Amino acid sequence: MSKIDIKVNQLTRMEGHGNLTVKVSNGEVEEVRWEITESPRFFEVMLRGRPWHDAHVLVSRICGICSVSHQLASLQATEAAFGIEPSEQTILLRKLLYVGEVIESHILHLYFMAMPDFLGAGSAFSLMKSHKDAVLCGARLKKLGNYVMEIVGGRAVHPQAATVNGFGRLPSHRDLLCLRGRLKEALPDLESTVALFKGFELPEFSRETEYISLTHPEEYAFIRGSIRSTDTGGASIDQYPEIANEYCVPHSTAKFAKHVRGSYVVGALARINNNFEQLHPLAKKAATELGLKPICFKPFMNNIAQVVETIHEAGEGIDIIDELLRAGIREEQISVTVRAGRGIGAVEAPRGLLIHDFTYGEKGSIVKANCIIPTNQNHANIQHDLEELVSCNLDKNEDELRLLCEMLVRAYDPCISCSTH
Amino acid sequence: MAISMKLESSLYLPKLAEVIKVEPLAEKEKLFRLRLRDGNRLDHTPGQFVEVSVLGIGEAPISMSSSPTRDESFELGIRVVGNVTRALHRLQPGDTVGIRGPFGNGFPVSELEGRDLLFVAGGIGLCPLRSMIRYAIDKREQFGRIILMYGCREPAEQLFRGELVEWRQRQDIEILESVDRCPLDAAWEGSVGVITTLFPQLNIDRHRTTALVVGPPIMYRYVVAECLKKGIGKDQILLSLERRMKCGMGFCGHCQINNVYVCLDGPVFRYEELTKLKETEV
Amino acid sequence: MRPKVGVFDFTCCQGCELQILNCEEEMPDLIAALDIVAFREAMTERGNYYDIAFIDGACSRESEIVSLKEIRKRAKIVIPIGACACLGGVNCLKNAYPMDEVLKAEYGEAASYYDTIPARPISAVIPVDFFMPGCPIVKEEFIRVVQELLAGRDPYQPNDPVCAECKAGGNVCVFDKGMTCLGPVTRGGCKATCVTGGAVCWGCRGLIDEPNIHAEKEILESAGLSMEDITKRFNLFNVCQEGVWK
Amino acid sequence: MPIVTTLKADFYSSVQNMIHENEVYGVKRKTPSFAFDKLCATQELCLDYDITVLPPNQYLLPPTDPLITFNLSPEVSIRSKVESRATIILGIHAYDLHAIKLLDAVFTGNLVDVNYQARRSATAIIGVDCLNPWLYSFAASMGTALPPSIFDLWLTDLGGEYLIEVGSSRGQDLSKRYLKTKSARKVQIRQRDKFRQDSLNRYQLSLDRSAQEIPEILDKAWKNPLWEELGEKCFSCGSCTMVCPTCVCFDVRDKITLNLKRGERYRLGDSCMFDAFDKVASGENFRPTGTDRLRHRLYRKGKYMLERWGELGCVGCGRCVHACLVDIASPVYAYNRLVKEATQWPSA
Ligand SMILES: Cc1cc2nc3c(=O)[nH]c(=O)nc-3n(C[C@H](O)[C@H](O)[C@H](O)COP(=O)(O)OP(=O)(O)OC[C@H]3O[C@@H](n4cnc5c(N)ncnc54)[C@H](O)[C@@H]3O)c2cc1C
Ligand code: SF4
Ligand code: SF4
Ligand code: SF4
Repeated sequence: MSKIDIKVNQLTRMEGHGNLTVKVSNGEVEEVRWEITESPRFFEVMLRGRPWHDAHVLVSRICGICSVSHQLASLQATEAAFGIEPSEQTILLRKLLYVGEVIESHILHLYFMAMPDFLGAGSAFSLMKSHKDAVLCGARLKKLGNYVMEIVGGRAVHPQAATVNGFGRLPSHRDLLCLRGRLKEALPDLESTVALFKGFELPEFSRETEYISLTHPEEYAFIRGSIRSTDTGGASIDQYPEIANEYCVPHSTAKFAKHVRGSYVVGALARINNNFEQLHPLAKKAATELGLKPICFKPFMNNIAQVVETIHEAGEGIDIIDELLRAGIREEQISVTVRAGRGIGAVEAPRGLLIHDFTYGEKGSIVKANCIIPTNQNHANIQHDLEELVSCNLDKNEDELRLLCEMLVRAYDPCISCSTH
Repeated sequence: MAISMKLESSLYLPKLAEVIKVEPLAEKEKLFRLRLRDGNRLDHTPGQFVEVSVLGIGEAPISMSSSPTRDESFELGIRVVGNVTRALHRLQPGDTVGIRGPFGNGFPVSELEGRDLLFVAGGIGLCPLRSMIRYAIDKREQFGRIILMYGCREPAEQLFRGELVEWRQRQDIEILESVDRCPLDAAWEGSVGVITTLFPQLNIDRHRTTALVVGPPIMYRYVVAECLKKGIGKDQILLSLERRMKCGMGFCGHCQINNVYVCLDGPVFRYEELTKLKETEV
Repeated sequence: MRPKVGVFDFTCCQGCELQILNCEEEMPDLIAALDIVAFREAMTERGNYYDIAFIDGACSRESEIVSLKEIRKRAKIVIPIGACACLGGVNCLKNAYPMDEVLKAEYGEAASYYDTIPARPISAVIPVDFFMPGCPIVKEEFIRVVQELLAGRDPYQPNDPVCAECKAGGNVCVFDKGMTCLGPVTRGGCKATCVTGGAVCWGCRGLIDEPNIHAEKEILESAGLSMEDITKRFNLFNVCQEGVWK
Repeated sequence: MPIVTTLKADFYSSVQNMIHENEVYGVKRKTPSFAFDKLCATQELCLDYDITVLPPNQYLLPPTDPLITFNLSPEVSIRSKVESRATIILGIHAYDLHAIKLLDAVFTGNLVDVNYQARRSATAIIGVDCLNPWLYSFAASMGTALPPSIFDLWLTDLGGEYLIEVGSSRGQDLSKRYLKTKSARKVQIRQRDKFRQDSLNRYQLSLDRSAQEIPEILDKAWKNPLWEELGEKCFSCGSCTMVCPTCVCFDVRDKITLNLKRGERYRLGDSCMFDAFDKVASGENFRPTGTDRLRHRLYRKGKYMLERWGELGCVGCGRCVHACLVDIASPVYAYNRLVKEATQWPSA
């Protein structure tokens, strides 16, 4: 193909607004551009002056899909600033809440955003006819994720129960038993998901880059831990500014980020690359079956990493509930003593490393806030991947190349409204 | 153990009725002729109302417009104001609606026998009154004079124009008509002005006359004052009230005025009763 | 004929669109009943004419004004969904500062690359036919509104304060637990989900038509909140209704 | 009907059996209050409580209650829908039972509401004397602190045991099936009467006149400035009516499936305190202000219901007193103020 002129205005099946431009003439790549047009909302500005008790309510609104991650990052930032250590029960419930979000978010991406590409359709709606079973399986799993968040958090989008140092409402023993049953029942659907994705042919593409995620000595890190890079090893979370190095590019309302190379990756694949050994046995088994092992430099495998993590979280969920039931759910006094200071909260959102950094004044209102969003950290790497993907696929026609590029972007499961918070 | 009973005695269960004819009355009003699917008569008293359902949209209380003296079908004159009435206006002959009732007290028909009837209708108020007017016409010999005072905003808003023509031709009905305003191009022989401007022309025997008044709430105060001026007794001025209404049976509480329920104790009230209610300033 | 439906997003977190996708159980029936011709978050296909356009998100850029006007031209019924679209929502918190300052705070030196205007609800830009508030919208309400539109009636708009459903749902009022709440002046219809879920009412559904603001201020003050606290509280979702508050 | 006793420990194990075989709604802790809820285990039951957040009416008039179902396609058909299941309400206080007596009058009087009636007749009522009344309750002065005789079983806590009065043959059956009883001794009955008498003296709120005088007081109070004074603060939030055991008003709505083939008509709780309760299509609102609505509610409680159904519309539970965030809903406060001011203001 000598001349290619791809311009995708507002990429679909993706959270947020992004454009894609690819220009090739005479077999030479002229331009490859990943552009973010999302309207910025200026959360760091909005956070100024917010009282501690509703900061997490506000930042939750950064993202409808990963509202739990934003809540937990901000709750932990506030707790760190006030020197609060939440109880074991609170941590377990937060993990459980997280199980819901990871399942919901990954399944939403896998079935409703990515799958239509593999089956040559425009949307899961249109797959209702040809692949009804798969769509319904996806819907059931998504509902399960939502159900977990409803039971633990109050509702699926912007759950309300989690507060600084505790939960405003606790699930009952009966709720948890019920939830455990639902997680167990979902195992066959998860197996079908493995089989389904095993059957999809992922584009062959690999590019060596850096993978960054949280890591924790005792667990597959989601809601706590320190930073780890496949290139440079460990770092504490307060070193995040040296890791993320955010910078602006004129064509993107979202910031880009880079570490030791020109770009790095966060997200499911980064976590698996860093913490593979800590995966739940069920998830490890699925990983083997799907041919995923660290270190994997294939961006399309992020889809597979999401399948594996979904299974990990379902398994974890059951274990967490067992632990909660063993100890018995107790009403806890939620006490908060306000003090001035700075606190950093770091979690692994479904799409990767998320950091909230709050500085509080004397009266418990925020004076300064900074949020580092997963997708921001991926933008530069998406750009670099696209450049290489285009240059090694110049034999494809325009439509094929467009689809390939779109699939690549989608594989990152970018959350653009988040990244342009 | 869940028992799900299907009780046919439920007061909330409408009967099915078929639309047999739809006739436009004015821009926002249509007349519907209906018949119960089971072939039974409704057997209502003029002044009573039914709850009409458009299934899936809701129910609305609508006065009977027809007289029980005719065949088993019945008529409802309906103005479009909201959801149920809009849905009703979409109906075609052959369509089905639900009917509960008749509800309410209606006009005290036997008490009215032998008396002169002064009907005062404002706008849509003619719909409920028509039921009594036609009843009186059908049993003409049982009543004294029949006078109809009918006020609308504009000539084009007059309802039942065909029937009005008929009634005007009859010797045994007196008709006084007014419109609030009359566009220059409209043919109009009646008075121009609010309905109360018709009263000076009115000659009645105050002892023999009962006034039956239906119209918008603001009309009542002025019309009642005129009736009183004419010397009609407080207990001989009958008014039909509109209130929000859901069940039609005194359960739902919406139509309550002090301690009376419009659906059970009304909708027809004597002015005398209303003077005792603190919440109606008629 | 199935009505053609478009779902559009502007300045927001897209949680309301996610709520639509969260109608997992009803999805087959929804798809059968509606001809969804535009829904960027979930599909690639796109149509150009809409019987119903659901709009998620506030308006905060000049380019969005243009797109909104275009949608209005192509749609019979326009329904903003969510706090951002109905009220401006949290986005309006930035309106307290001059826009160039806002840009600078976020982008520093690079501020000049970007543009932003004070955030505003959709109804401030184009006429709308109904609104479905909430942050996020309530799934059940979305389904109900669709059902009512399909059945051919104006959707029912709740106008009773959140307290009513809160009390009817058997919640212990948060004022009894030493917390404060915007429930008495906030439009219900959410089954007081935030109180039920362990928090307080933040006012995400906006004010009822005739809120007793004076009384609300009084109870917040007697619960120990300063006027500044009260304003902050109220502003979380309702900056654009600030006039009413003060 | 017999009066018996049972040891508390025995009673609680009987409750366990009752729960096994029946749908039992009992009083549970709901910090910092109590609430009726489905009982799963006997340990959840709290019979020594002061008030529940909501009255047990929800089991007789559920918040949403289907009335009819209909099919629109292929053919139009309508059926009434009545949902009821055999239920036991365990732990009801006397004032709430008085309220049920009023509901009976409303819904099973001249016109019978089958939806209510079906549930009512499927519901067994086991009550308990409230020996430690709630701070906001004024049931003693409303004459509702002792049970009307429409219960199936009635308990009084005598310390180590419950004295149980059997009130109906259904109560008799329940007692036979589940309880281990002995007949009560005279001294125990005397003890109950003393406990009851003591409890009456423990109410902190009370009417300054007898409850029977309320209608008369209200007759002279229509134009009293009190209504305005209170009404101005009203949120029109309906909280006072949502928690009230005698509030019965409802709205009716239709629901239809997405394919427009089937649907349901249901009622749901409404409130005369809502702004649009009396609004009609022409835009007229017959009680447009908080003042009008507040006055209507307190007249309904203190006069209209009595005149129509033979029972006062307020049983003095005190829930609305506490539920109202601006402290204006209290019937006892309003009626007492009117008594005080009766001489100062011209009657209407
Ligand atoms: C005894 C009786 C007899 C009647 N007889 C007749 C008759 O013969 N003919 C006739 O045409 N009408 C009659 N009516 C009036 C008729 O019942 C109403 O017009 C009808 O119920 C309107 O129903 P709807 O569903 O069409 O309107 P709705 O959709 O209920 O409402 C119509 C309008 O009312 C307003 N509205 C409704 N609910 C609310 C709310 N909650 N808050 C704010 N505004 C609201 C809206 O502005 C709306 O446009 C009678 C009424 C009564 C009580
Ligand atoms: S918690 Fe809030 S919404 Fe609920 S009753 Fe109290 S004030 Fe109203
Ligand atoms: S009016 Fe108030 S005190 Fe009286 S019964 Fe109702 S809630 Fe209880
Ligand atoms: S009286 Fe109080 S509880 Fe009742 S509606 Fe008014 S403010 Fe709400």
